[in-house]
Amino acid sequence: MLPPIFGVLFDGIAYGMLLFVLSVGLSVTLGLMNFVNLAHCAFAMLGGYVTVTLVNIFGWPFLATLPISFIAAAVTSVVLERLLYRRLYRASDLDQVLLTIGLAFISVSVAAYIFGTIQQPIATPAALRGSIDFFGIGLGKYRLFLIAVALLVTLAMVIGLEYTRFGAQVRASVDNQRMARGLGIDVDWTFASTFALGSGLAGLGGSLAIEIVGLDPNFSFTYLVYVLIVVSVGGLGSIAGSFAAAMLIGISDIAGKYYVPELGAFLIYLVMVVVLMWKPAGLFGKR
Amino acid sequence: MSAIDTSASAGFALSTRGLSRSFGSLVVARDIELNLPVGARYALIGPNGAGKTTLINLMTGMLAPNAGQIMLGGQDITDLSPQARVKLGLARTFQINSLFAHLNPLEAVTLAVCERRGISPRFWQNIAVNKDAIEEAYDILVRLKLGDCAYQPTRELPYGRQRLLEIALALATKPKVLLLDEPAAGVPQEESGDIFEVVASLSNDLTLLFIEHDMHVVFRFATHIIVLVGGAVFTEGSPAEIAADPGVREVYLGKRHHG
Amino acid sequence: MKRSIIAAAALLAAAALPNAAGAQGTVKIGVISAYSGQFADTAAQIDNGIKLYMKQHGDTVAGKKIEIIRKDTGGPNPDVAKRLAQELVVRDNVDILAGFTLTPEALGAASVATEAKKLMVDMNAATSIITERSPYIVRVSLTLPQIGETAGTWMATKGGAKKAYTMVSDFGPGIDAEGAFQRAFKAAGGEIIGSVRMPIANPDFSAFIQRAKDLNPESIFVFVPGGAQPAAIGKAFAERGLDPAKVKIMSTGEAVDEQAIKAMGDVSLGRLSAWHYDYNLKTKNNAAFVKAFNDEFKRNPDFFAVGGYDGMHLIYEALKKTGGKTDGDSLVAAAKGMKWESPRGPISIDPATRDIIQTVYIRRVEKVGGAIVNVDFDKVENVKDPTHK
Amino acid sequence: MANPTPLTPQGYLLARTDWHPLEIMFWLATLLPFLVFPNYLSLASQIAITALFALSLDIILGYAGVVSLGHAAFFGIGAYSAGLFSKFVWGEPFSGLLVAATLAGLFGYATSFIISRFRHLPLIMITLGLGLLAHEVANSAHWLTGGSDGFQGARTDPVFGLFRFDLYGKTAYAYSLGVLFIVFLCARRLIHSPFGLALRGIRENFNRMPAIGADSRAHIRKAYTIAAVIAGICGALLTQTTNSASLESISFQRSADVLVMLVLGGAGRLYGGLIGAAIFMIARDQFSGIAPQFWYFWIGVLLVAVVMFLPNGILGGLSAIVARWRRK
Repeated sequence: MLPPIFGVLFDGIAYGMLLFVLSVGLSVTLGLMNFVNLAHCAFAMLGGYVTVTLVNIFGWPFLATLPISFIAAAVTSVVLERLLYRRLYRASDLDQVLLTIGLAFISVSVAAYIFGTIQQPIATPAALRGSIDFFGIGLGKYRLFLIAVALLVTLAMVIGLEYTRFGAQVRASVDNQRMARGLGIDVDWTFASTFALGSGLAGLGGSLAIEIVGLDPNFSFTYLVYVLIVVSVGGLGSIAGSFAAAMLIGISDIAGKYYVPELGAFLIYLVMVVVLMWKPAGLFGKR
Repeated sequence: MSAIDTSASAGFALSTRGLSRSFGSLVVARDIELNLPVGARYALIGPNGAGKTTLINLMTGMLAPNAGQIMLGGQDITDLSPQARVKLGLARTFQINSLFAHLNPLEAVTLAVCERRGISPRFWQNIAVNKDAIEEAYDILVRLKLGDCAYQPTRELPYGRQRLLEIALALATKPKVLLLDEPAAGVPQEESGDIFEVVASLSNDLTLLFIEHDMHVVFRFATHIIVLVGGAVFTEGSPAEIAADPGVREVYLGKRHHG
Repeated sequence: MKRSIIAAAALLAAAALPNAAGAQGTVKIGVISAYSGQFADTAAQIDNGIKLYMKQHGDTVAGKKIEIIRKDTGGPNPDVAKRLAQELVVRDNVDILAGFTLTPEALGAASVATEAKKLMVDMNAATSIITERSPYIVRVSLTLPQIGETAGTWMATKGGAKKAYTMVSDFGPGIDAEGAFQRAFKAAGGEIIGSVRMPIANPDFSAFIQRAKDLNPESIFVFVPGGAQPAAIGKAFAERGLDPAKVKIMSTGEAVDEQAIKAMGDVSLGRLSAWHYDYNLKTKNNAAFVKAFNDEFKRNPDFFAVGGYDGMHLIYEALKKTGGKTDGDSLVAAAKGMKWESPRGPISIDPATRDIIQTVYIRRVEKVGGAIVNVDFDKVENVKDPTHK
Repeated sequence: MANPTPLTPQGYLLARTDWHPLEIMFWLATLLPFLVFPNYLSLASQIAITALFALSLDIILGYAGVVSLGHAAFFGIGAYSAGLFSKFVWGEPFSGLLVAATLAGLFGYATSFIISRFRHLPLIMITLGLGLLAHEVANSAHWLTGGSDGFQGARTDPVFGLFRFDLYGKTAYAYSLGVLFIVFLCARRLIHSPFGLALRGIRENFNRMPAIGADSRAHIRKAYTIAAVIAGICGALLTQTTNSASLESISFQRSADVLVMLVLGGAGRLYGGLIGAAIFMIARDQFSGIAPQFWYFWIGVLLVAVVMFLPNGILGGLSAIVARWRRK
């Protein structure tokens, strides 16, 4: 028999994994384009609403909606990237912050207009409900699924960025834009497709999140804070950093609540400030 | 190579001891030993990528050395912050203009004068009451032939004027040693003379080290030339000695077209 | 230039001045709620209740036309609520203040009600102290001690649990509920073996639940605000292996509201709660109310909606009694002791405290014909707030 | 901008501190609500407070280039300390302002040592983190602040012992406007001081400052402390004029809103924050009257439009138009 804290830790890890899927896209786009996208969670919310609509209105199975939410978020993001974001790549942090906060505001209102302010319920497939007994602690099946998806995403991203031609182009563009252009890499295209990838992952994260944290029009802002914490603690542009930070936040949140509940939600902010004091560029940051 | 007694650094305005810096395996400064006597007019030359600007960055504290020391008037300043070095009298200009785009020259130079005089923390005082500081700033501008555009925003000034403002900002700190990083970079040939006229007219107490590519200018204004190659001092000597040095011809003068 | 600015200002002023002409024949009700932000759905449901009542009973009462002016606080902002109340009184000349999604809003506006002598109808905010803050406040919703005490007494007696653990959100309503449950549970012979107050913004509950489980309680009392948390904590109970069949999980109504149990699914079965309203309640008026509500808004009413609905009933009946007189003293006098049959059953306004007296139902989550609903199986009638002196 | 009569350099700088007729008109216009909008005085009072808050952000953002997403921390500290002071010591408003300003300033000074180490994105993140931390502290100190139920028990005495805070908000507006004007005068002096010039230098070219011997971090620490003091005064004003304080006063929402207002009006222009705050608050008041649920939609659209078409805010756009018109 394992002591109960292991069960709690497992939950924390699964929660961290969810944060990772939600935030890794932002981390990559920030690192690549140096663009502060505070509307990132609006894409996550979009993914969430796509899933909810397909499941509850069109009767799709939950799993089948996941790729759709990825695509929907990715496509929407490319449209916005071409129309708005692109013009601000060279603008100040402040302008980027303001534009994207504006988009996040709009997303909240639009979601409230279309779907109402109500909390969206979702039925996950029976196979993902309940828990498995593992040496006396219950491991939630959905959380196991979450961990599996997050690991797959990590694997796919590492392989994609390390071993493919696209990955090489992305890395070259991150290292030195001017040189990448000189080598004939279409940096604009690389940016747009990376942006789509990052937002698509956010959309996927939004769909996955409904079961754990629910979905309402305020999602754009509620989870933005957590995502920003993960990204800044992990270091911009670092997949490993986001992964480590998401785990750190997930586990310290859980462990803090278990051992010192009085500290409440305090702990993760404290972790963030301490990490940034120690390493301003984040755990795995280069700059 | 001329032998220099490195033990007596106290007599020099600025000197370095074994100054080294590398980025990974790339060595940008290797064991650099320099001595600038008071009132000297030294030129620092070398091919592109020789580490000239890096050396200025090391001396002014914008880049930390891996090893070595920097002495200003005999005082070890290696661990001081850039602004503390400026306060002790070590100023520089930048190869690429680093100005205050939306301030006008009068404001920019007054800012530098206020910093030197220690009045910039005064948040309760109207700046205009500091008559001495403002007039000092204006005098510097007039001396650098910028008096007629003192009230024009910096970003609207012609490029040559902006290069002069670079020097004016450095002079406002009342330096003992001034490091000029290609003061005439990017300025048309006919205007670069003006800039060096100004440089030449600076007080004789001021110790000068300038980076310059134009050999005519170097030979005209420098009393001493240091040749830097691959992050190390290749040779140094009087203009005549350098001009006659076949090694310098080979590594530097021969391929001067980089510009 | 200057002249044109003054002219423009004068024009604006003319547009902004209260419409004095129509004031004679209208009663203006200023509704202050958190229409935007995290609590937007609460405000929307209260508003639906108000709209339905006005649709059913017409917008004229005692010869006067009812006009609603809505103001958004954006969340628990007492300063905004106070300003909006002031503006409603001085700018829009409202006769009655109503709404109040959240306690801070009600507390912020209370002093305005006192100073302006206006009836203030609390349609939701549930912290006990609210009605004590102004003699012009009447509450038609609920108070958390009302629910908490009933739950505590029931659990220690009919519920048969002797050891309980309490988990509440760390803010006024949660602390109110915690205090009332613990007092009543101990008074009825039970023992509180532990308690935890959880941060209000809290996405993951498993650590708190594990703490509770470590102590092996017979019953757990839960209070979390409505929204995303009820479903999250419900699922976390199941994942940490707390089976409602073995440990009696008692809560207030928010934790097992319609969306929450829908999202939880079967793991919610067996959850207990003490509450004053549910769309599944079998009272005299409820079926018709639920049907009308569904026809109008395509969703089920909840306790927010019924708060708005009953609040309007109180205003209409009070106006009828005063014959259209709208001063606060007459309206409060008319409201005191008022009794009526609400969709939630018989309710009345305590003449001493101006607070609601109502039946509290004990419910269990069950599957009825394939749908998961709260089924009431016990009740305590005429429950007052136990904390008012 | 060519001057027909040649000025001495000192005369030139002195002339720049002169009051422009538009400025005088602006301040005269702030008196209009008493006459023209007597029913809007409590809104006007909150606009004045918010405008002052935007002004305090302008000092660090518009003049020193320090972007903060956690400025509400100081507003909240001021709000709560004024409330606590009035509850436990006495209700005289001016001493309350002083206490709030001092406490907010102390916290500002302490955190300025952290802030001044960062620039750009890490700075945005660290200010966000500190702001959230402050919010969480206020939330968990339920016994002191009332947590999310809001602070209870603030009582403010009449101003000068004579003017009670009335239902119409007459006293509240006069008091807030008075404080706004006095602090504005100080801020105006500050930006025309040697220190203000140094701040503009930091904004224009942070990297050049050390090369002219300036200790930018010391300047930023001082500016941050001053901004915190002003923000604390704003918080105290809100508490005193409404006799309430809440977590909202220290929330991320408030930090974000004030940033939006400042940029909307135009940062680094002293009046930008004031005008931005007025437009934002009036728009909110009007939109939330029409469709309360969706007013943030319009704010969002406005933001996107400002960033895309008016990069220097409304005042920046206006002055560009005026400049173009003059050139013709």
